[in-house]
Amino acid sequence: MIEIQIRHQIFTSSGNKFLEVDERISEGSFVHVSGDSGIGKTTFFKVLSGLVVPDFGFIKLNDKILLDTANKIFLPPQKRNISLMFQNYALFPNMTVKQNIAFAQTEKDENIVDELLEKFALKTFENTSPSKLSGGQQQRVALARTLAQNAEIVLLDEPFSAVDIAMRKVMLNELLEFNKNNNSTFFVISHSEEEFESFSTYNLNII
Amino acid sequence: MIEIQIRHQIFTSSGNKFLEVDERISEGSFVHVSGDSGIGKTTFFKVLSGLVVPDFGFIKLNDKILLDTANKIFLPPQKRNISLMFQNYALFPNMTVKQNIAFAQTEKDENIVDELLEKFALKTFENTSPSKLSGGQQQRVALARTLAQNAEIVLLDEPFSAVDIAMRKVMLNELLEFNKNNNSTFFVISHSEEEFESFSTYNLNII
Amino acid sequence: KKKEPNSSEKSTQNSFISVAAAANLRDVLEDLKQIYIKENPDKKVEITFGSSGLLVQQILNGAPFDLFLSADTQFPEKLKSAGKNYGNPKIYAYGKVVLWSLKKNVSKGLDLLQNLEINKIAIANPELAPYGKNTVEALKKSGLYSKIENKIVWAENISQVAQFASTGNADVGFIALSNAKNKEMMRRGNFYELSEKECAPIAQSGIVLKGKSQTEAQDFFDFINSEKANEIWKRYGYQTKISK
Amino acid sequence: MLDQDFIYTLLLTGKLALITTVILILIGIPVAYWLSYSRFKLKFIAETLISMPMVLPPTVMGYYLLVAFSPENAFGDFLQKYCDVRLAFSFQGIVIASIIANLPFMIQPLQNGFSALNDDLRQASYTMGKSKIVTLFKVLIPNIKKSVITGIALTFAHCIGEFGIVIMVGGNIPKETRIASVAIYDQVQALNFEAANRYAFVLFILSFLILLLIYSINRKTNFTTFR
Amino acid sequence: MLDQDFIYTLLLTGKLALITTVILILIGIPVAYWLSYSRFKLKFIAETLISMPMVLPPTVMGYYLLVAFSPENAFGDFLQKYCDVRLAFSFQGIVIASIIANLPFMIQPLQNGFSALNDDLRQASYTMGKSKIVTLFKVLIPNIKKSVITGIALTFAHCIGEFGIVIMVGGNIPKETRIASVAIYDQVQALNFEAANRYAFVLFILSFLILLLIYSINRKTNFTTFR
Ligand SMILES: Nc1ncnc2c1ncn2[C@@H]1O[C@H](COP(=O)(O)OP(=O)(O)OP(=O)(O)O)[C@@H](O)[C@H]1O
Ligand SMILES: Nc1ncnc2c1ncn2[C@@H]1O[C@H](COP(=O)(O)OP(=O)(O)OP(=O)(O)O)[C@@H](O)[C@H]1O
Ligand SMILES: [Mg+2]
Ligand SMILES: [Mg+2]
Repeated sequence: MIEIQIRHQIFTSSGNKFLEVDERISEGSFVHVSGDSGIGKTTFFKVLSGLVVPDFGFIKLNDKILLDTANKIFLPPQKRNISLMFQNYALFPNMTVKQNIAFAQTEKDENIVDELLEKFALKTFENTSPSKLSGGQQQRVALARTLAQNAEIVLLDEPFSAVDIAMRKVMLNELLEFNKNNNSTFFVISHSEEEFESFSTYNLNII
Repeated sequence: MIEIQIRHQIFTSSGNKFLEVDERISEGSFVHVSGDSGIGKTTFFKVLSGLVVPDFGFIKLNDKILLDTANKIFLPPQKRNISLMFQNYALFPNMTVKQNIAFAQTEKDENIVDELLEKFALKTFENTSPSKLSGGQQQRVALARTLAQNAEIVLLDEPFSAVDIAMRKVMLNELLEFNKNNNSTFFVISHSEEEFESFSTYNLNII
Repeated sequence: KKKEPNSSEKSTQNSFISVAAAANLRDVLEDLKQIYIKENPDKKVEITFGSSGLLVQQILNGAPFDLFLSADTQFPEKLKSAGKNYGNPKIYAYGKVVLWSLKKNVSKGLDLLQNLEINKIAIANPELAPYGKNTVEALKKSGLYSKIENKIVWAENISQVAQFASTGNADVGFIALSNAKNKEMMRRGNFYELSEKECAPIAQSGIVLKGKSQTEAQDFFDFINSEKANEIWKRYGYQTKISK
Repeated sequence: MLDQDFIYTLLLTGKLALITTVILILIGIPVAYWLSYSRFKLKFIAETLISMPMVLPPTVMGYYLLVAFSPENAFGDFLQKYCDVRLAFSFQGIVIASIIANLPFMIQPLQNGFSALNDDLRQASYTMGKSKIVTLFKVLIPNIKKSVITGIALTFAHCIGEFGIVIMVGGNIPKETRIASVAIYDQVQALNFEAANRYAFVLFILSFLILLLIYSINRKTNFTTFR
Repeated sequence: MLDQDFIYTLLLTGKLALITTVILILIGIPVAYWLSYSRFKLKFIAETLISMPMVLPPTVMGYYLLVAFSPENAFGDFLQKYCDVRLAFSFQGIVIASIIANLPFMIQPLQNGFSALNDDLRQASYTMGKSKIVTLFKVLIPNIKKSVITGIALTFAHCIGEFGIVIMVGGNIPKETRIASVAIYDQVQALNFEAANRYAFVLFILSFLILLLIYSINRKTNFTTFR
């Protein structure tokens, strides 16, 4: 069970507003996160992963308290076992595609890296610098890297925005399979609601 | 009439390949550019705007030759009057949202800037640095900036990938209106084909 | 006082004398200059201090100096052979070498150097500084040199020796009597003056250089060598004559 | 506490540092721009050459400049005869010496700044029809502000402290080439340690305040949310 | 063409430059890291202080170090009594002097590099469970390679040429503290121009080659497609 309570002031198009989330989500869920542009979806992810400390927050993953602002508990990002795919990918320019993916692994396993490269049609680029890839290719590397981390909670910030429809299907299936096999919880921000309706087990609409 | 002939070697997932385009497009068209991820759509835009010199290329806009590799004619980007919205936005961090938009104008007109800010729901952020905006907000700034330039040819590289469906409609309508009023030619890369089918006057599928 | 002539005016205004002098002459020359100016209110004297070697470089490359006062006798000869001179080199003073220490009592003389408590002995580089050269010769003559050779630290010039010794980094140092008579050096430590027999005094010569103010420079140089100036030289630890 | 002479000396030092820094910005920006954006294969040789003024002892570097400026020499002679400038022992001379000595301190940070900048910004500006000059001043330079400040601070500070090359080329002429570092050096040489301390203290405090001002321009921190 | 003495001198110079550069990287990286990522409001004061060794003439700076190292002084006395090190006139002493003199040349470029880096990279590495140390060495430093190279080159070059502070602290003891720049300076002082030229030429060429090597690591150009 994942318990999330957040209250954090942000500045949006309609002035100051509170990003408020209060949810209990069972482990292994596939959560579709939606909401208007600028409403605080990315901020929500950054709070979950520990990159932003909210004004008030309580996050509990099973018995582990990740955040409890009232009691000044703050687990740093390194200790949360939550992976995050950045909206702008944040690929490491000093590493090749393959190294980027391998770097994310907590337990090194080259087979898994190869498998991911294969599935996301990145094999040809494995030794290329991510800065030399097209937008969609970079997005696939970022997704593969996030999955390679094999974290308990996986946060994906618009993972399909730059890929074509065929590839999107492939990636989505990959996610679902991963979700099932590893019993990890997925939170996915996406603007194409329809796509997710069929299989998301939970809808989190931020308003 | 816009005449485009390009042949340029690129490196894709399936090895080396030629990006080949040979089209004649009438002015004022709304061209939907599609194609697989990594096929060369962004490269095609960079060739049009003069940021990449192709192995072979001939581009003519009415009577003006923009590029003719055979005769070593190469009009630099500054002289082409083609605006380009970058896939990663390329907003200027040293300028506010408003300054970014105003900078693109060839003829300064603050009213137009204000209008764009209003239409894209950016008014609240006009004095904010783009680095402090959400992904979707940044994308809207980038689009507003590209329109503000009021160029003969407008190239938009996935302009709606990060915004929600409601905002997407607003932006699309804005584009169409602009396209009609200014008789400028639009090339738009997008993965959501359906959205464009109804009103694009031309489909350019890169293979 | 308000309007100082700049370099272009110098050539036209003949009462302006530009002197290049070895750095260790600073205090004594400032004094001599004051007296000279009091007697000749129409004259202007401007002194640039520096290491003799560097000043010679500058003169050889066209520096607009009228008089050069060296810390040795070789450099003025060099200028003469380069044809930069107006007059001939002339010895204006002799310097004496002293053994100086911040903490150790040096009144007993050179024998102290063999003492085990003395670890570092600062001496000016004999290839560059005449004081260093004469010091080394003196130490060799007394037979001490080979015994203390490994304790020596070489400095660029006697000023640096004084800095090494006065900060206590070198236990003792060989400097000029004129250095030792400096107010701050007097306050800090004690010194032993080497007799003429122990160490030959260092002849320092000067030379008037060719130029628009050569006659005025000669006048100032004559003043420096005059009886009247003798007193001042002595006060600052220089001799004007030596026993032959 | 300070004599009039030393105040003149400080003013001269400030003038030298200011002029050198300003001229070096004017030289440094185009050179660094070229080093960053040119596709010339051998530009790492140019980068190396720019650092070379540093490897020679400043006085020795100064000596070579002195020889070059000497009226005994073709170049110095030409300057004196036809342009009526005498570089050795003049303020112009020490400005030139100081520019050469400080070349790497301005150019290196600027070049680093340009190179670290995402090239898309430059390209975006070009597609907006902006010339290279407009792009340089409105887009590139404002985005490497930190590098510009580093370049200014390093050049300024080094200009204040480095006197070897200046003393060699300029001698030590009051109000013309006698800068504060030379005056302090003189006092130390003459074993007037108290005067040297006093001068050094004043120079130190003044430089500290000026550098503080330069760096404080840059103060705002970029990392607001993340702890 | 070169006497044995000068070869020893060159070797000693190389040793000093190498040791200084290595130690300064070890000091510079954590300091620059702190300056870039700390949210301490007054860190611009620290930035200013780091530049301060530059504003005092090197010889004068050296004089103050002599005072600090003196056995008459608490610090120097402590070192001599309890650690049996005497800093003045020793190789250790000139290494320390040289580190202080070169502090800004290493730290400033590194700090610039860190600051220019997109902070997302650091954050991404943290969410992957990587510690700050791993992030520093695997993500941050490799991405500011250009800044590291600039820092190394500036430090190295300045270390070769700057002798004022070294000579002051170390004297001029063959094989112990006599570095090449001092030897050249001495030759110029003694008006041995030919020897000075010969030495300077050799030093210049060797430094040029080393710097060329350092800069060539950085050679690959980032702008391939755009003309
Ligand atoms: N800077 C670069 N240097 C070298 N190769 C590049 C560079 N940018 C892109 N490429 C390669 O050129 C090919 C075409 O890239 P391009 O960005 O044009 O694709 P695209 O059609 O825009 O793809 P997407 O939909 O993923 O953005 C890609 O396979 C990519 O690997
Ligand atoms: N680095 C930042 N500093 C200050 N404010 C920020 C920063 N990033 C985002 N914001 C503000 O916080 C609000 C929420 O941003 P967030 O990125 O969480 O939105 P989002 O829901 O992810 O939007 P989008 O769908 O457009 O990506 C926005 O209104 C934005 O202006
Ligand atoms: Mg977002
Ligand atoms: Mg693309």
